[in-house]
Amino acid sequence: MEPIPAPLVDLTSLAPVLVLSVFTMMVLLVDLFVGRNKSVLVFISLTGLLMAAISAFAKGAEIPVYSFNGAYVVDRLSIFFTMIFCLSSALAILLSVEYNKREGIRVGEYYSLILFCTVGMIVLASSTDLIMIFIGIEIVSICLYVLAGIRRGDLRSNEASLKYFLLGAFATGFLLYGMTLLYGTTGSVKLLTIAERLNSGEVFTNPLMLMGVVLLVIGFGFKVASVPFHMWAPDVYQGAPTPVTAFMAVGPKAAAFAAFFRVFAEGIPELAPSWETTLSIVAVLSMFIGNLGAIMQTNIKRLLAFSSVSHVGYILIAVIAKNTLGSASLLFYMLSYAFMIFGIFGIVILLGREGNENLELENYSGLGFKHPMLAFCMTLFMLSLGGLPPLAGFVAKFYIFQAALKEGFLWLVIIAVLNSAISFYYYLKVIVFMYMKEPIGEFKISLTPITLFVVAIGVLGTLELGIFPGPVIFLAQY
Amino acid sequence: MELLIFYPLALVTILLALGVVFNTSPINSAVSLIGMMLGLAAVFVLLQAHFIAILQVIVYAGAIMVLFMFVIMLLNLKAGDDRAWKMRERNLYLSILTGVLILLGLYKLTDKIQSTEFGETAKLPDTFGTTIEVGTKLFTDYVLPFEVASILLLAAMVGAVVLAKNKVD
Amino acid sequence: MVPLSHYLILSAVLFSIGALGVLIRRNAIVVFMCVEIMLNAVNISLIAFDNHLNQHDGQIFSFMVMCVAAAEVSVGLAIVIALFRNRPTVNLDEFNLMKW
Amino acid sequence: MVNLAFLVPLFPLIGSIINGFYGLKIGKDWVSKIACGGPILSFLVVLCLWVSLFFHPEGAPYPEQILFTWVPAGSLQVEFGFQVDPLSCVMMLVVTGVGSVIHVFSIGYMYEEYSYYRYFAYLNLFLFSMLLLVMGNNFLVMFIGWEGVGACSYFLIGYYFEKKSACDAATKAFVVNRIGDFGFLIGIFYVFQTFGTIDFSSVMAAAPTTLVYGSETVTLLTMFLFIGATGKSAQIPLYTWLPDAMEGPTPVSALIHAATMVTAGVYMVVRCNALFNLAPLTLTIIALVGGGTALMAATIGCTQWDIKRVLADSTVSQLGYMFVACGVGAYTAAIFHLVTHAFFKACLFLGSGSVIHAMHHEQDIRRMGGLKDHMPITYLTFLISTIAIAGIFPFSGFFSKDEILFHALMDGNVIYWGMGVSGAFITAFYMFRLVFLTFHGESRVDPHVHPHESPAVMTMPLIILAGLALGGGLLGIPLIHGWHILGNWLEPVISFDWATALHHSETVLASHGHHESFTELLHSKGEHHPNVWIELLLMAFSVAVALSGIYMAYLFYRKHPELPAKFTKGQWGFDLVQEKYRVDELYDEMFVKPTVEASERLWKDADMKGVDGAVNGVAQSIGFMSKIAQYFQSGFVRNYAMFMVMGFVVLLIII
Repeated sequence: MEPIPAPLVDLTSLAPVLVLSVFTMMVLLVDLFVGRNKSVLVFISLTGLLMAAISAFAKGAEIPVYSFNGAYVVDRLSIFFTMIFCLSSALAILLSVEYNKREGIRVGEYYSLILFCTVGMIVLASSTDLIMIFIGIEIVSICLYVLAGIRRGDLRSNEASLKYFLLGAFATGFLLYGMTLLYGTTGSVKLLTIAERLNSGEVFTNPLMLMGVVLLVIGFGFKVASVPFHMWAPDVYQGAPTPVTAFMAVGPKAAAFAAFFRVFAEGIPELAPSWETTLSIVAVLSMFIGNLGAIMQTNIKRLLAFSSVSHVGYILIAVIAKNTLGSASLLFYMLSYAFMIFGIFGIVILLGREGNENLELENYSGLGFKHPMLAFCMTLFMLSLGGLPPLAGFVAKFYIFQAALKEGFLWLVIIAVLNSAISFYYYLKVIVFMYMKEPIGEFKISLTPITLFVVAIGVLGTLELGIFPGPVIFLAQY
Repeated sequence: MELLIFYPLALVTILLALGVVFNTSPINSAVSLIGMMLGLAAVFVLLQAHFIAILQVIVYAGAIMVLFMFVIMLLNLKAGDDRAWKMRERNLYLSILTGVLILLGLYKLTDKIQSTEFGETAKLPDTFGTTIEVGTKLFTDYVLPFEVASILLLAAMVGAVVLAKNKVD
Repeated sequence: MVPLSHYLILSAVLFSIGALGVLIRRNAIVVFMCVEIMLNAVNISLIAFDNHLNQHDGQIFSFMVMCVAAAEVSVGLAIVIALFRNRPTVNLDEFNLMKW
Repeated sequence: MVNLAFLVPLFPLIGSIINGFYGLKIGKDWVSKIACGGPILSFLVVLCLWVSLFFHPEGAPYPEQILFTWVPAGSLQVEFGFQVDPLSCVMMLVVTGVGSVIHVFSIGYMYEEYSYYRYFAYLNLFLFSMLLLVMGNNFLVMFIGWEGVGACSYFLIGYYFEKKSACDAATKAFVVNRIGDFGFLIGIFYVFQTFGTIDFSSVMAAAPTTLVYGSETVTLLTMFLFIGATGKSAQIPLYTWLPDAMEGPTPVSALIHAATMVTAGVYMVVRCNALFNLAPLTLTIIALVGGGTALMAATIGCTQWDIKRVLADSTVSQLGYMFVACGVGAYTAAIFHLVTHAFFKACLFLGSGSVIHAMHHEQDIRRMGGLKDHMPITYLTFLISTIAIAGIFPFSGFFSKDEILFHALMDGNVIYWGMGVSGAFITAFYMFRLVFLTFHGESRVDPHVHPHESPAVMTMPLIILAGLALGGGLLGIPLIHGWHILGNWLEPVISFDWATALHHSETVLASHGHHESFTELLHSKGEHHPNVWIELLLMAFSVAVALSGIYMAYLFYRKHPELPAKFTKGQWGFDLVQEKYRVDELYDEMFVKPTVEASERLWKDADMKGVDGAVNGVAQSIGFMSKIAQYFQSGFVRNYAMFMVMGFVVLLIII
């Protein structure tokens, strides 16, 4: 029997994944030896994330580089997304430090799970192979199932975890079926080969393939929480620990969008006439249902969950636009969204105290007088989410609309702009509570420094990306 | 000839799958699932995927289902004394809706499958689906997913331990 | 020789049965099992396509699916156990704290 | 010199930041110094810029100061830059000048407020945004200011947040403004689609050779822009927020809801005149909307009893006049009226503020009267401004309004003119009604209140503004050629190359097989020297109309005070007008309630009546579809799964 030839392994392409994996194992191991004080784990995790972010540039300037027979790629999209993931994970870890202490989450594996999740996200954003994308999604999802339920004594956290898990597994089935049909009808699992075969017209009108596309829309639609596959989002967001909610709303969502974009815009752009309609419907529904749902909410986490559904609608427009501007705007949107969301959740965490998280909007009444700075930051984030210039949210939206207009989707843009007008209705509600209501009860806020630091980063990012978006846009477009 | 094996096999797997869904006893459901998986292993053999067929028996029917059984036993769930094991309560509209949805989906799927032209089936070499073939592929072209899967399993293990371990220090 | 479409239809039927189970069962563990049926159903398709195309990609894929299934089951059952500690039931209808 | 332009918005911004964050620590005196220092310094810089424009070589492009590249998005380059040309210079002068005066007034008016610093922080921030709006060299910078003024206006209307009405008014203003902004944003995208750039100078230069006269593109584009203008400038159908906005402090009403922000729409239309010129349909709509608003708001003004509401309605109505001017292509007249209106309306609002201050926050004119002896300065300045708004020679309002009416008749048609003239009559009537009821006659003041003249810090601004209201008309004396200072000044910005544009349109249309000749149109757009006598006649007529309006007010409210009650009692028409034509209620029924209700039904009621009921067999079957809707977000996993499958099936059917 002949020996198996040595596979072609390109370790430099994998650098961020490898670095981060090593650090993750390190966190796992060190956790065994440290006692109740987990700050050394935080330190190791942050170092790992930083190193991973740096090592994302290991390939130098000669991108895009395909390796592993076209299963893995280092390109503009993957490098930038790696940065977003490292940033969001780092912010999530920073948010957790004081929150975990307060809420009594004392498992060291918490940090390693976030890092595992980050590894999965990087894999997901860099894969150009259906198998790899599938595994990447699963790594991310499994870590999130556990993270959502990490407050084991809290029934809400358990419930969130269970709901997320069941629906996630269900959606995985659909996603897998979709990938299978795509594989079967094109004969390849590599996105590049699929695109090539579609381009040559061999398998164009295969009805089964269109079916596969719909199934993919469901699978990815679930992961990014778009209507009608969004139902889990409010419940899970509400039940999960707040830093995990923030993390879920940014990192994994960005990763899912990366894969979404890769599969649809790079793998099967030839099928655009059929999936454009489908995705447009999903996007429009997401915007409307997300906004309508948010109006009624009184819990800030649920409100943000619905608002994130509507944001998914906007971001889907970038996928529909499927041009380079679209990918760049996707990157920009996710980055600015990360700053806003982590800033908001930082404030949400600051407002809570042991045993009472103060998540109702009423708890924000009068914040503007007691803590003007915090209220000001919150106002900034809310206005930015609504898309008020010159804040990050506006530039991001503008950029996406630009990409869509280039492809002639004026009607989608009109609906999106209309929706962003509606969305102010509930973003303003938060501001009204902060500035225009008498406080109920007393604020017992301990302004813990690390969380404040995250809020400050959020503010700086929101302002920077709004006023001087130039460098970042340049990076995103390359 | 193969059709003669296929049809009964398909029938049995479908019946066993229905058994999983409609059985009110947890142990019976699990046993039906094991049976269904063994049936699928046979289908894989029919498709000349010998390696996967073996895996199906070892991993699915062996490992995964044992886990299911273990948890059912651990939680000491019995049929009858817990409403959970029943199907959801009767609600005419919902039942009709569910049925219609599933049938519609199934109809569409089969319709698409039947209206698709697949072309000629390739002539399979004798070595198709053997451990050597699949293994070679796995360790050359697909070495990356293979390795990344280890992260997946590790993460799952850590997660399961975190959630299920008895007491956090 | 069994035609490809027969395998695909078998796969579709099993997939639908799995989905039906998810929709109508209220026991968390049985719902897991139904999800497993769905994954298994997809495996049939994968391998049937492989057989049809004379490739091994699908088998690798189904190998990975098994891997994922194992990981999911372990986490899922751990979640159920964690839940069971707080509230001794696996009835999905009783987990309804968060809504609207 | 133009390199100083960035200082203009910078000063108020700094003031806003200092006051916003350190206002409580530095004490009220420093707050007021910083707050007023910003606008005044800006005003001085603007003066320098203005002077420098005199030395600008004729025909050369106007200087722009590019601060940095804002959005370098491949094909779309957006620079963050400021434009200093005659039009923006006029606006800057008005904004910083009137703004400074109002800031000074606010020191006196707001001194007793606890969150004094907050007020000035917002007010400075508003000025900053307004200056961005005015000075921006492209649509996007203007849009920043556009949104910024909306947000500041929101915060300032809601300044007295203890009052629920103030909060509601603030939210209403913001949401209605957002609807307009939505149109504006789409318009901007459309501009970019069409021109590939959003720089004002390049777009306006390219317009004549890019667009086809009266084509669908330009009509749609300008319509979207105009929707934006209706939102900000309170025109039909989006005007309802402005009267409610009077819940804010009175100086805010003077600055934001009279002199500056609400004129942004007019400014934008004038700024984009090259686009609007090519869209005759849009211009017609603008003129009709403007005329309609002018009339409607004026009638509402006759029936209100709140001193500020009357002024607010008159603002809406005067803005309508400006849009009439835009609609007939008399952009100079629009800007002229904008400027004079800023003077006299700011003076009126501040005067009303002085009265309210003296009356200890009494705003109902039925409980005033006879105030002229108690507060002579306020009375005099108020009277001057009222005469100005009524359009009596030689006050400023006379010149600007008359110019609009003249152009409405000459370039438009008799309908616009008729609307304008009847509006002018009603304006004179209700403004003097206000004066008579407030300052003349028997005192109906609550005996516990002792009205007194305001301190100098409040009367000085009144005097300055009244002086401007008196003399502002000198900017444009229409009869004597070369004396229309404002017209000559603005000439470079609003001149439009009709020959090129129409020629281009002809060629494009011809290439599509439509042979249309615009020669006649071109001819009509040429220089025409109207007869001086016609102009004089019109002037005399409008003065007569105004005088008769005043006389009628005199009859009704001085001579025979019992008359109005006789006329209005039981008249359904009067009730309708007094209730502001019930437009608010209509909007509420049509848009607000359905949205909220839909949201409520889909999410809130779902479980209460729906799922639980359905599961327990209690609920009656209330229709298949509504039940499906109730499964929304019920908290049950399997229902969520069901929705996923449903989505799947629906998508399958679609594809």
